[in-house]
Amino acid sequence: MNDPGKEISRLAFDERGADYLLAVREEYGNAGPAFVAKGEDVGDIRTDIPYQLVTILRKIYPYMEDGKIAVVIRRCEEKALNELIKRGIIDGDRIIRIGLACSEGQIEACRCTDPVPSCVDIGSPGKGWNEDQLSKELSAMSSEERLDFWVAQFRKCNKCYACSTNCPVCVCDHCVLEECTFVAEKGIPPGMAFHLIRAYHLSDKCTECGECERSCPAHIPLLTFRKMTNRDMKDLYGYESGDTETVSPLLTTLEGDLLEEEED
Amino acid sequence: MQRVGVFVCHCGHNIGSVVDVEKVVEYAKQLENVAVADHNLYSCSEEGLGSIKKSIRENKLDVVVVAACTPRTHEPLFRRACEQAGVNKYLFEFVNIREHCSWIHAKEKEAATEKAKRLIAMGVAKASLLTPQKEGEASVIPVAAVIGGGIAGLTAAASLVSQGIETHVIEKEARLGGLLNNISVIGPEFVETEPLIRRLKEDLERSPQAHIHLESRIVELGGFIGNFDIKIAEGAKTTDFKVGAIIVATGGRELEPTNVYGFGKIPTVITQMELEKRLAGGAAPSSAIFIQCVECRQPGREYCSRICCNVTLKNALRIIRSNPNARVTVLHRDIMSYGTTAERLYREASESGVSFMRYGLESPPKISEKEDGASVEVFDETLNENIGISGEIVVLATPIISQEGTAETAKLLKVPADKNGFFLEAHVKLRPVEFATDGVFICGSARWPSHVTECIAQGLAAAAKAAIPIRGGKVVIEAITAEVDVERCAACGNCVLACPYEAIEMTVIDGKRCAKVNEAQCKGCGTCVAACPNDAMQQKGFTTRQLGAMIDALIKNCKEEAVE
Amino acid sequence: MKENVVVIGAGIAGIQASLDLADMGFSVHLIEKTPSIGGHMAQLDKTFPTNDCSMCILSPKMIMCAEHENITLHTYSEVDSIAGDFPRFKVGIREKARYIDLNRCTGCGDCVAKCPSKVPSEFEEGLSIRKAIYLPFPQAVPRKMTIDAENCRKIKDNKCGVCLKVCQAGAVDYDQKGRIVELDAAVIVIATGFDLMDATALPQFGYGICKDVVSSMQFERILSASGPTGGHLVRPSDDKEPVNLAFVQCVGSRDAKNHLYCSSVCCMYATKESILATEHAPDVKITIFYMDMRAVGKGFQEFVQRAKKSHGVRYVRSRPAKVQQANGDNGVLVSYETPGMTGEPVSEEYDMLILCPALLPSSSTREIAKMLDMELDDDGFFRTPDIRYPTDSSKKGILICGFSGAPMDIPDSVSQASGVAARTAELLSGGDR
Amino acid sequence: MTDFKPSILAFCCNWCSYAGADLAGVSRLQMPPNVHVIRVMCSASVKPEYVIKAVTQGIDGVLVLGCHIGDCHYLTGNHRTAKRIPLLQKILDEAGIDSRRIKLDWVSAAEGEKYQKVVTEFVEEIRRLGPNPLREVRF
Amino acid sequence: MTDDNFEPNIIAFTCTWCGYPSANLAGVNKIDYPANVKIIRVMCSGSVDPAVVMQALERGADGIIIIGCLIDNCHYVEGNKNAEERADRLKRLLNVLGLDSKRIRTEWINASERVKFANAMREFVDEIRELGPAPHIPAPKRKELTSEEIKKEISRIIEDTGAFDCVECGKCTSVCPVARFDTEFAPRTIVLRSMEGITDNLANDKDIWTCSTCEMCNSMCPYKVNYSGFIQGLRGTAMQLSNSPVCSQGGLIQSAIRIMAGADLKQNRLDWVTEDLEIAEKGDVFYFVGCLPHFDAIFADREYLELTRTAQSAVKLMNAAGIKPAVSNEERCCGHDLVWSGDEENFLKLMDKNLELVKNSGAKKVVFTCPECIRTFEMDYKDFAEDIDFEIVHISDLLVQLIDEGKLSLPSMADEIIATYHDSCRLGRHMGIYDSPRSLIESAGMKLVEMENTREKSACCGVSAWLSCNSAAMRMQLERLEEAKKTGAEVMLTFCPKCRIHLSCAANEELPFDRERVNIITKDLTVALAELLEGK
Repeated sequence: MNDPGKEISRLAFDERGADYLLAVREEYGNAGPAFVAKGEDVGDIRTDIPYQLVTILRKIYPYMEDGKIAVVIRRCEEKALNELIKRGIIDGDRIIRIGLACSEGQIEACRCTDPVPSCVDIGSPGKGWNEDQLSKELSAMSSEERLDFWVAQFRKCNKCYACSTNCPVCVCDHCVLEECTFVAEKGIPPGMAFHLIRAYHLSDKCTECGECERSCPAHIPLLTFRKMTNRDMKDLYGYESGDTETVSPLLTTLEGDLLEEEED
Repeated sequence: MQRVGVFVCHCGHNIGSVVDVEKVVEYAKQLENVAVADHNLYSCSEEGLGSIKKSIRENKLDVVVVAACTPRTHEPLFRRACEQAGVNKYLFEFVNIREHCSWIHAKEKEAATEKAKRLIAMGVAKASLLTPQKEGEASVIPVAAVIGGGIAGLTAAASLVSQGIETHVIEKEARLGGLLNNISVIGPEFVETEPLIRRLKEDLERSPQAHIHLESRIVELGGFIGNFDIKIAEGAKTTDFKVGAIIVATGGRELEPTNVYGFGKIPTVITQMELEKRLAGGAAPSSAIFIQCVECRQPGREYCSRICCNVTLKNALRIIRSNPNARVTVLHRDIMSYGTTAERLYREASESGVSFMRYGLESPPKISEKEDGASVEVFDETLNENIGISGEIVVLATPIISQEGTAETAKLLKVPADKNGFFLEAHVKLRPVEFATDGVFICGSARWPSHVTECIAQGLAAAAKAAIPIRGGKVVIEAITAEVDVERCAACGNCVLACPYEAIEMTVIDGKRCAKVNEAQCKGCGTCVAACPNDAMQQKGFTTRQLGAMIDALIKNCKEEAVE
Repeated sequence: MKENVVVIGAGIAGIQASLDLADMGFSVHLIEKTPSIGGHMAQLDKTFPTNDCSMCILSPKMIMCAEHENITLHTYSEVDSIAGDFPRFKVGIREKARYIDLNRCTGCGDCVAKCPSKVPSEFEEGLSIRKAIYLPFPQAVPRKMTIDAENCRKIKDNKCGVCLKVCQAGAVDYDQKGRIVELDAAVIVIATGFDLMDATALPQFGYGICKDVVSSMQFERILSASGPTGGHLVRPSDDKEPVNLAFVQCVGSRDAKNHLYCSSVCCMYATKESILATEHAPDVKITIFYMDMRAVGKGFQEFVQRAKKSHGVRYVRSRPAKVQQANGDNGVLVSYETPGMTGEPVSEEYDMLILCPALLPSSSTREIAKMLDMELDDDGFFRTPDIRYPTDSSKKGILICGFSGAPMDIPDSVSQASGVAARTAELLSGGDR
Repeated sequence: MTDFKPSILAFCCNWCSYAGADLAGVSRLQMPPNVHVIRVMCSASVKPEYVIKAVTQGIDGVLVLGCHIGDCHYLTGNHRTAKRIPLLQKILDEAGIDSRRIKLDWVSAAEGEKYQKVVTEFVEEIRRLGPNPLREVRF
Repeated sequence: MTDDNFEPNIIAFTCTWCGYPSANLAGVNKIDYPANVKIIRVMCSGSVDPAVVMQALERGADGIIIIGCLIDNCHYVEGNKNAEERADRLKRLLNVLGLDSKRIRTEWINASERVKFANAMREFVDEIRELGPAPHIPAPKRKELTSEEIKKEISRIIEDTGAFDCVECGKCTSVCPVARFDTEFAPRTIVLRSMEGITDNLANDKDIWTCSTCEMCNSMCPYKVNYSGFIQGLRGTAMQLSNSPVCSQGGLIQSAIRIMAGADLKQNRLDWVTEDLEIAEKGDVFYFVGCLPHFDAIFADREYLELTRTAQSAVKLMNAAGIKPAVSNEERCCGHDLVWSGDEENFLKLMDKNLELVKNSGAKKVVFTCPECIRTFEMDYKDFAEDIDFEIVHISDLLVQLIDEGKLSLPSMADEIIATYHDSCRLGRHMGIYDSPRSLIESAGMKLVEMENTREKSACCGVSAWLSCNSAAMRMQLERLEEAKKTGAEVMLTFCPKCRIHLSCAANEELPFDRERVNIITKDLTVALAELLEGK
């Protein structure tokens, strides 16, 4: 592919009438999110560095009263965006999506199972992994071993909140984990409650973009935990986050599938 | 910090005999924020309440914790006492150490005392975080609705109308009267039913206040006490109207026996209703056998349907009166003719030749068909012999069972029904004609099989209970509704979808998207609180910090215990 | 101006009627013969079928009654005269002298401790004593003392006077006189309830002859934690815990020589008392002699099944004819015919016997009926001529509820009491049908 | 170990399971004294965060008791509970906390015996599972 | 008055050891004797039951001769002595009945004295021919009742006695003195069986006869079922189905009563009237004596009973109060025992005769000492007859009235004796007379000690109408005597001759325990009061 940046800016501004473009750009040797207005120089756009642009989009969106914004989004970001649209936090019409298919290496890094965006504009679609190796091992373990594993992992956490800050779907400004209502120990590490509450909150939102794992300085395999929780959600209610219609099963009634009264 | 007063009750014997009340009071004294701890023999008595009020004033208490019986009976009583002593009635916490401790751990006094301490510690933890609340008020629409046009419903409606209250009667059949339409005379004084129903119907038809809806069913029902809106399907069209109170008088129906005693196979085996028709036509048989307790007072349907004995006595006497040398036999397991007139009916029946034979549950009568009727063989317990009797007809006294469609009505009205399908009243002894849900009342056989006189009495009672809020004009709403902390709300929309009553909507308050609760519609269930990820939604009286504190108190207690 | 309604009798029916009438906005005058409202329900320990503690569900209503701004209590008072007719009755209430200043008395009880003269307590059915100055029961409403003139040495023969000295509140006033209060009332509600038949009229049951034969109300008091034995199940003759005890039903009821009617509630309270007895004394064995086990209300059959299955209560369908003293002066010998097959006379020995006497219309029912020449039916209950109005008596404007109309249990009394409120509203809103 | 006294938290909804617990009390149904009831208006108001907080800080078992489906005083409140608690159990399981420490059940106002059965069986289950492993784990 | 071709019908009871062989020898030796004699062989003359003799007379025999061994060499030691003694008592009874005592004869003949046998026969036949025929009472006709008629009859009885009201509560059985000892008998079951229409076993139901009709059950029944009336009715119907009772004394008294009902006899009932007693043919007050003389005859072996003294005392007391009571020799048995054993037909005959008697005497008041007689007049006569216009009063009420009116004053007893009073069921529960006997005892200066079961609860003497005498009756009698003894009283007073007979019968028996426990004498209250007059 010749310079992806050009292609992206063409698609965004010329073809799809965006007023702004949000993409990852490399400047002076380090890559970061760039917010380019129409007509400005797009610069050296990198498509091989995994960066959660939807989180940035969510943060700047309230301040952009008008204008359409184009975003370079991979499949997981597209799903995260859908979750935000579904909750009315972002108005879908103002967003123009530029689909980026993940490279093999990236798919492997994220052990991603669903790497191809709905419309592929850049990059060639690769094949998703079917199973995350660690979660397979974990589910083979007995619950004591699993507990020891996670206690060991969570003991490394020093409550820097990187995971929740960078997470596209973690929308609360005042996160309940910052107070001691539920996370009792004030000290570091914050104890199991911190992570379990976060897992529960994200159970109907997380799109497995892996940003939390990537941004965790203690390298706690948070993505694995997210994947296991999402698999539970799928087993229990056949729900996968990432589309703009299905309401989270935690909020709906039992509808048809009434829990048959366990006759004891 | 809040000055908390803890009052532990002996409840006479019930708590005092299991929980060491003095030790619990000592423990409560050293709990955080507890200014004073005391105990008395009967806190719910005037003397008990008096001592609590005195202690509130003397020790200038902010919050009161009472450890006694279940809050479901005495919470209003103690809240009013706190109010009278100058403490906001919501700065009060009830700890149940009777039904949830002394009564269920009667044999483990030591463990029960420890548990009482922990429960009180949790109660005090929550009490310290309680904040004063103010009750809401709602106006009451001066209109009542009566569901069911049987004798109970008609009496209630007639009474409401004659008190000047506009009333809708909703009857699913094409004519009013319910069960009494196919019963011509009722015991024990053999009163004609037709004039009774006709007079009640005329009272209603004459009055402009009464609206009778025949062949109509409720399809939708919403709102709450004082402001119910009802949509009914009346024949083809649907009408809806708003009412302040609802009286359920859907009545009961006679059980069709299912292949027992040859019913359905032997033509001469009939039910009481069938007999009523025949007797109304004047055709009295020359001999009859009544079998009581058919398909009831047995495993599967344990209850006694209260009225079938008296119906049998009445019908037996009608047979004898119209055909003096008729031979009537009643096979029974107990004759339930309680009261004055019913017992005299029983005497008169036995004096005019009706013979009563007692059979056991394990040895029911055996029926075999004969050409001119049926013959019954029964093992008479007293004579210890099998006795054969023959009768032109065999009448099965089957019980009154719940009206069909009770489940739907219950769901519509959001009121409970027991395992037999009869509605569950608020308190079996002291609030027999009210539901736990405010503004909804119950009378007649829908609550429990009742004689006509009892249905009428309950109809009047339900009318009185419905008239109270309507005459009062306003109704007080419990202050346990949800409220949003606009600052914290991230407008994630969870609460809007979670609320069973759609009482929450997303709005914009000074530029910020956030959720808003419609206080009048919110019933205070707290579903939204649990759906809210970041504690923006709180339920008055059950805030996350209060319940969190209770959990902390338990955790702290268990840790201490583990250390011991 | 709120119309006045006079309610005579402050048992559960009178209390409920007053509360509903007051909630409807009528001004209620509740007249009670004894010093405290509550009636017989206050004497009960528990109520069937849920075994709720009776006082726990009654005292809130008593307190609401005392505090309701539309209700005026006239306790220790009787109806002196009733004149006029609906809707302008003239009611004379004779408030008997209590010799206590109600505003000052706090019910502290110091006087009771010092009072020398002991009297058998009516509330405890004679099982324990009260003093001449007394509070009928701990949860009494109003919580004020009363001096019983016949037994007070000071009032009778001008001796003693210790209660005056002891009372810090200065509430004792020996020369207080009773007074007649005249009031006009639009409607009169009669809720005079029942009296327990005196079982000494049936000597064959040994009541008053054998010490260990008690009435059901006495047994209720024995079971009650605030009762004479503090809730310990002991028998009167030697205060020992009985090993086997028996209930006899229909004593005086369903009896052509005494009262033909069935008092409706004895089957159920006997079952309740037997369940309670097994709780107080786990290894007691209980027999109930009955005619028909009339468990007709909600949850009643299950209640009886529970008594049979998990409390081991033995139900014998037979009516004992003779009760004699067993050996010495405790325990009794009960002779009855074994039901069913054998059918031979048997006499068994029981440590304690509980009689369930007939529940009669109360003496005040008769007095008021005479005063207003109202019709009574042949069992002595008020006649209710029109089936459409079960709470209307034979005189217009005079309504009845509870046991004075017919034998019934607490829920039915409460329903009728509310029914009275509806009828009052109907009568007074002119829309009478 | 025999003298392990489990500490158990129970959330009971005011209209059904709390009333069922009262009925169990009124009927004097004896049960082990390790269960501490917190009265909430509806089982749906029980935040999973409470359960996580309790379990992660040493409480041996949490019972959530609501009205039978269809009986809920607030219509479909208990439907949400019926969705949340199973997911919560799975998450805890993933983290290695035995999901049998959390139990969801329905007890109506008339089911004193069922309340006794649920409580007694749950205490036995927790006793079998042993103390909550997170008690000693010091973070 | 014998018509000339009357051939007497003679029965000869011959004992096997002497009587019968002597007859054989007479036969062998062809010594003839009149053919009227029919010989019945018995083992011993002592085994001849007086009741059999009486029934023979009733059914058609004109004379009975009992032939036993010579005195002192009876094969069974004393058989013949007993026979002699019984024959005497029987003769006395016949005399009172107005049948000539010569109709019964005993002969002691050695086995070889064949001539003596034949002569005795011939002599006896002539003598009886001289006397003429004895009155023959035909056996009562049995109406053939179909089961439908029985059912109708029984439901009529149920209707009259209110038995429909029975709620099977068991009070009657639990107080029934008979049921306590005889587990087969349960009043409730009898009522229920008839109510259920089970009447097929009525023909051979023995239970209905064991009821002592003491009406303890009536007093206890909460629904006022007249149980004894029910049994009376059932017994009447049972008799129709030839279900006859086993009577005590072998039915001797029943057949004597039937004779009184059927035959017009020249009775000598007034032998007890001594000179000092003033009685009259007619008068305002008629004293109905009852069968005291007959019982004195039958129970002559129990001298201390002295039943006729009651009659004498009654007249003495009345004379002392200035009353000359009319007493009639034509008096018949009041019929109590027949009405209670279901023989309604003969009962009505007796009733008519007695009512006729009272009407002829012009009496406005009939006085009774015997509780059974007064009960029969008060209840059964008034039930069956309409025209009863005279007042029926018991001696106790009469005496109390006389004392109140000052017409009679009884000196009180010198040394006070302790006495207890037995309420006979007929006087007490049936008639409700409890207080006058007691006030009489008190005014007589005796110290009255009440038994534990007294007044309505008074225990029964076990037998009524000579029907239910069995082991249960025996235990009842012993229990009653023991109860009386326990009160420490020296004497048990009562008005009922039957109670005294039955209680005395118990006292004679071999007792399995120390006799002292039941050793108390019974005395008739009328006699005791009369003795006061004589300063005893």
